[in-house]
Amino acid sequence: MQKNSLLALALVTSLVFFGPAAQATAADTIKIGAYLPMTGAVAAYGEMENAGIEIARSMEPEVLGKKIEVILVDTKSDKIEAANAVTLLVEKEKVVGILGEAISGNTMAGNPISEAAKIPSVSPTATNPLVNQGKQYAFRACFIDPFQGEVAARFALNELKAKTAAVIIDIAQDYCVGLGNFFVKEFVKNGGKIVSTTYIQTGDQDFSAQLSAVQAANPDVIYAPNYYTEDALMAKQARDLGIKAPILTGDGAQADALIEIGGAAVEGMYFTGHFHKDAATTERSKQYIKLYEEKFKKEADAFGALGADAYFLLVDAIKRAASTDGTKIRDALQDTKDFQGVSGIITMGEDGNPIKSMVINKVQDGKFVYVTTVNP
Amino acid sequence: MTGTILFQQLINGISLGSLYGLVAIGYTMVYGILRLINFAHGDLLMFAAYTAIYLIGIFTLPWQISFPLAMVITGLMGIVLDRCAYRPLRDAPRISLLISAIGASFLLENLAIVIIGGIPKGFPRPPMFDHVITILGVRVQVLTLYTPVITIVLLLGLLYIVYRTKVGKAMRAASKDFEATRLMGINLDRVIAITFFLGSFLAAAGGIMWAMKYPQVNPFMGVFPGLKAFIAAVLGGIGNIVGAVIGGFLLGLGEIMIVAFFPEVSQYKDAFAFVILILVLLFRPTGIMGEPMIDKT
Amino acid sequence: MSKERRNLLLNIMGILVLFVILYLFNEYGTDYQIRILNNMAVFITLAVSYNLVNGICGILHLGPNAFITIGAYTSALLTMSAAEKQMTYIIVPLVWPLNVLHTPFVVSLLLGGLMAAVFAFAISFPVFRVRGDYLAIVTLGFGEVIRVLANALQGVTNGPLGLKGLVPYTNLWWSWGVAVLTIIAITKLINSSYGRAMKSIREDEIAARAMGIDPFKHLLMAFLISAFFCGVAGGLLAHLITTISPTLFTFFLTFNLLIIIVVGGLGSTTGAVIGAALFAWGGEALRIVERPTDLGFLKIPGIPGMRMVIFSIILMLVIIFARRGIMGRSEFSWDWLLSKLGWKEKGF
Amino acid sequence: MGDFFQLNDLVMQFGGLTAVKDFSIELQAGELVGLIGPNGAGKTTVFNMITGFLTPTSGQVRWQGEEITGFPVHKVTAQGIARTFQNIRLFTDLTVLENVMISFHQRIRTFFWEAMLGFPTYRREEKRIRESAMAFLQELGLAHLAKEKAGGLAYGQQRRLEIARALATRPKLLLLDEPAAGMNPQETNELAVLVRELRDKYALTIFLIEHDMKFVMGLCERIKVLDYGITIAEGTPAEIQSNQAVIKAYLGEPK
Repeated sequence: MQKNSLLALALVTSLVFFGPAAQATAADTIKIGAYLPMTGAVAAYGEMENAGIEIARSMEPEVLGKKIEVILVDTKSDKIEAANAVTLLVEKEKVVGILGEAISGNTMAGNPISEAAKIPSVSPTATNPLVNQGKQYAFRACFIDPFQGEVAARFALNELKAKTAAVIIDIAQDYCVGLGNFFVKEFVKNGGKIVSTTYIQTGDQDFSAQLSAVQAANPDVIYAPNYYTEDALMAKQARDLGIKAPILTGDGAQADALIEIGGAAVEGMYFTGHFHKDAATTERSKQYIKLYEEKFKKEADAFGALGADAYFLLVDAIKRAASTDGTKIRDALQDTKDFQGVSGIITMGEDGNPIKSMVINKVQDGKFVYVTTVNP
Repeated sequence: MTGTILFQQLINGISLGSLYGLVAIGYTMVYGILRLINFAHGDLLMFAAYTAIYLIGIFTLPWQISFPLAMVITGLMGIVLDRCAYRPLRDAPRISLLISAIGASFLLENLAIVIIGGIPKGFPRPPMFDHVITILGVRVQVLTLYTPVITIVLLLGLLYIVYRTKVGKAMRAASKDFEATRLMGINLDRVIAITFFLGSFLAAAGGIMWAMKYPQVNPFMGVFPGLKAFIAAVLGGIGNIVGAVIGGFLLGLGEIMIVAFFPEVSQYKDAFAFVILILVLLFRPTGIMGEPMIDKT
Repeated sequence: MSKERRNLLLNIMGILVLFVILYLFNEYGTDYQIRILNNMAVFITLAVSYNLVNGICGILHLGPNAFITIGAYTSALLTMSAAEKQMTYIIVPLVWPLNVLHTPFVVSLLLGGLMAAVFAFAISFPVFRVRGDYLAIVTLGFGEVIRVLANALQGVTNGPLGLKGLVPYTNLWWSWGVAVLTIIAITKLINSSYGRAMKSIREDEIAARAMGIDPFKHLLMAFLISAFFCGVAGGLLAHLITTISPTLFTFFLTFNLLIIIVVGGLGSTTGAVIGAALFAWGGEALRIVERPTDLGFLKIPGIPGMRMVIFSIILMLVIIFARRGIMGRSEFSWDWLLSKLGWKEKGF
Repeated sequence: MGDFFQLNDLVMQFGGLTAVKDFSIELQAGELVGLIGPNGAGKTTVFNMITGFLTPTSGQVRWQGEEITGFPVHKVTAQGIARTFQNIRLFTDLTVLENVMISFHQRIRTFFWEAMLGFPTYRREEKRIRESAMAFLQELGLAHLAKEKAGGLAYGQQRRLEIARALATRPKLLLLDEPAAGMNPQETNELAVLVRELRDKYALTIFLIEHDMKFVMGLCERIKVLDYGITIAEGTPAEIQSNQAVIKAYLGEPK
């Protein structure tokens, strides 16, 4: 019996696999692919960025007189799946451009494939400097880690008047390791002193041991460039322990959930980041924020904003290229200059990394408030 | 390292360890009877936390009602889990049961993603647990103090059920000799259902306290605590309830102390948990409280 | 014609047919199909070698991700160009001599397998000191230790930043070539006296010892061979997706492999192959459920995550209705196929 | 003389419990000796100490002039001491033939990679093993079942397969743990004949545990009686039958 059912199973799956692609491409749409982690360990980022992309598409649903169709493919937060996903988008869906992935490791798995197919891709939040190295068709909407780490170091020295710093790094995230290391380099170079370096791991929920070491070192500032889940818990525990030093972190921590989880403990936390709605100078960002808050009934976050910017950058390039040819879109993306994005005014750098101003935010009265802008 | 910091770490370690222990009990009880590593057990933490959130948020119940209610609902969920995923496999190879458990774990996590979404939610911390007190110059959140107390109370309650009631007797009989117990005319399915209820009920208690301590609820929140609790159960000698709690305390204390004494190696912390486990098993191959394996010929 | 010669002939023909099919895909198939076929071959290699330990020796080993990690990093570091290495290690430079070593792909694969086997040897003493679920947790532990090390030893692995820019050497010939070789070698081993000894340990370790079988020696042998092939497959995987980082090798990878071999039928190489093929296919085929569908009168929006929900449900149903997996412990044989096709009577 | 096989003052303690106390025996090559005693007397424990499953608390196991106390089980087997089990322990999911072939593995001369690469040396050896294994099955009347799963055999056949498997390790000393348990009188008689035949054909020394007194008395040349771990009698079947201590130990079990 088992062997018969086996044959049937093989037959069915082969039909699914080798069968003709179900969807016929309608001539009046332009397809953009999005590969995002909708399930798996970093599903939250995928969900937030997809929300941003949805809003962006409702703002600009058409290009070159055709309707834009965004084809979302899940990567399960996994590299193998990310590579499968991009191949699927390129081959089966014949997309003209690609958005994604949310994290750098998966983007590095997807980029070589879109590169080989000469399809431009824009990642909303892959901040690892390695992502675009040596790639012609890979772009992103976010800063790279070294820039953010350096800005944070200068802000700590100049604005917070810190002479000593403690660094707490999530060892499992390339983003956190990148920011942390470049912060340390810049901070030390400009006369600061690192008094404590401790490590955590994504998924850790107890930081009391690390924080006690920080407490013993008594630093002027704590630099904890980690994601919001860890940072919120860490801040909570730090304040419970009576640590009063200001906490400085990166854009990965700036999400509503940080305040929801951290409550009073995250008051006064500083962020280097892409986006604040009070710093929103462009028409596009004002409209985006309005639509986002109407639809999701919560404050717009940076992940969503960058997802939207990735979409806008790509659509703008298609518009300027006046073509769906990959190479022409790529050239147009590279030529992006003073683009009025959601997260600021964007000019595309040589290497596919955007040059844009950075905002410093802080939490005040349970809200992210804008502090200052650092220009590139 | 000063005395206060040591004291601080001790409290932290005991608090974390008691949470591991609570969750480990469920692993160990199910293992005792079914010889099953219930990989879906950790996900019950997540289930309990979300249930509590929605009971408070949607049904606007006070926490005094919603927390116990969430624990009962999670206990029932444990029974459902057994009924759907494990009972059909009662006399199947153990490994099939294990795969069913992994499948159930994936299902719970992904259902949470589909229904609730992957973005973490905060967890309400009732004021009773929220304030901070100072003992011997150390600032301690009262929740940290309540956690081990609640764990011990629940453990004593469980031990009472296991050693002083008829159901408990049946449980112990089943874990000694499954077949013989079945032959003696005891309704094993009922005994197993009750075991799952109790284990899940305790996991829910662990989950809710976990969510209060680390107020960040997402579909995968149970994975790491589940894994750690499993290690604790093995460390204590899997199948042994008291061992599970002892294993939990040891693991919690060990993890905290390693980082506290050697902050420069904190990046290896997770490896240390396993290295300790491996070392313990080298000298006691069946855990601290486990009965030694005897070659039966 | 003797049965042995007939089977040999049919085996050779089977392999030829397989490679003709691969050739056709290589020439006329889409990249998407080729990618899935590559994934399939890598998973087949992994599953077949993992099955040697779990299915044939009957021990619950939960650490193949450690071997895959070691194979992948070793192989990747040996094929990356010096320039690429310099660009990649932006925080801590790569240690000597890894920064200058460079070998051809095939050598890197072999060394990857070898390093994995060396590591397996190093951990064998604590691993085989315990049995049953204790062994499971010890091996799981070593898997996690390796992942932690991969994150922490930035001078070797580049930490969480990972490696990228690997040359995509892995093509259908490499992946399927290795898969076929693995299947042949491991099948021969399983059917040999050594394989019988391993099975006897699975069936009854005490009786096996009394018959003069040294369990440690044979478990170790299976463990090392399995580690070697897992390491090679790790190298293939690295050069297939051209980038690796520690997140690729969590215990979820182990769980996936365990699912593959149990659903296929624990102890059956055929089952491992079928399980791996279904896994690589099925995961992609199930994407359909997440596509928005337009039934004309009704539009169903795509629900992200449905794929994994359906996957879990299918997994549980398969295991509940086929408790010993698709194949049980039986293996594919030409006899069975020929009699199914009704050719046996015709003198084959 | 005297250095074929000796047990000197073997003691086995589990925690505070003494399972076997000061057990000594000397076997001559070619002897057929029985070990009897009520349930729980420590008989199987003696076997386990000989074969290495248990390391005696004190005392010596001497084999052909050398001490082998505490050797790992497989090394004891390699020395030429084989055993069967009281509660049959076959490799149930393997075929009858495979069960016997496994016993040849300890003497295999080819390496695993020769098997993996399908070397002719390996194939020749495999063929030789298969043929020898078949010969043992023939001997025990199991040849027609060679391709059946061992778990599917009838009880008496399983017992015989255990003996075939033990024989295939080429022992000089064969330990049989209750070989007649569960057999009907006719099967028991056949077994007695078979055991004697095998002893003569393979020049075996046989040491066996058995509850069936008729079987033991008819078969063994010498018998040792254990009760609560202590040797209470030793002698020929006739001597044992009239021994008062033995009768007392077996009171209520007048077989």
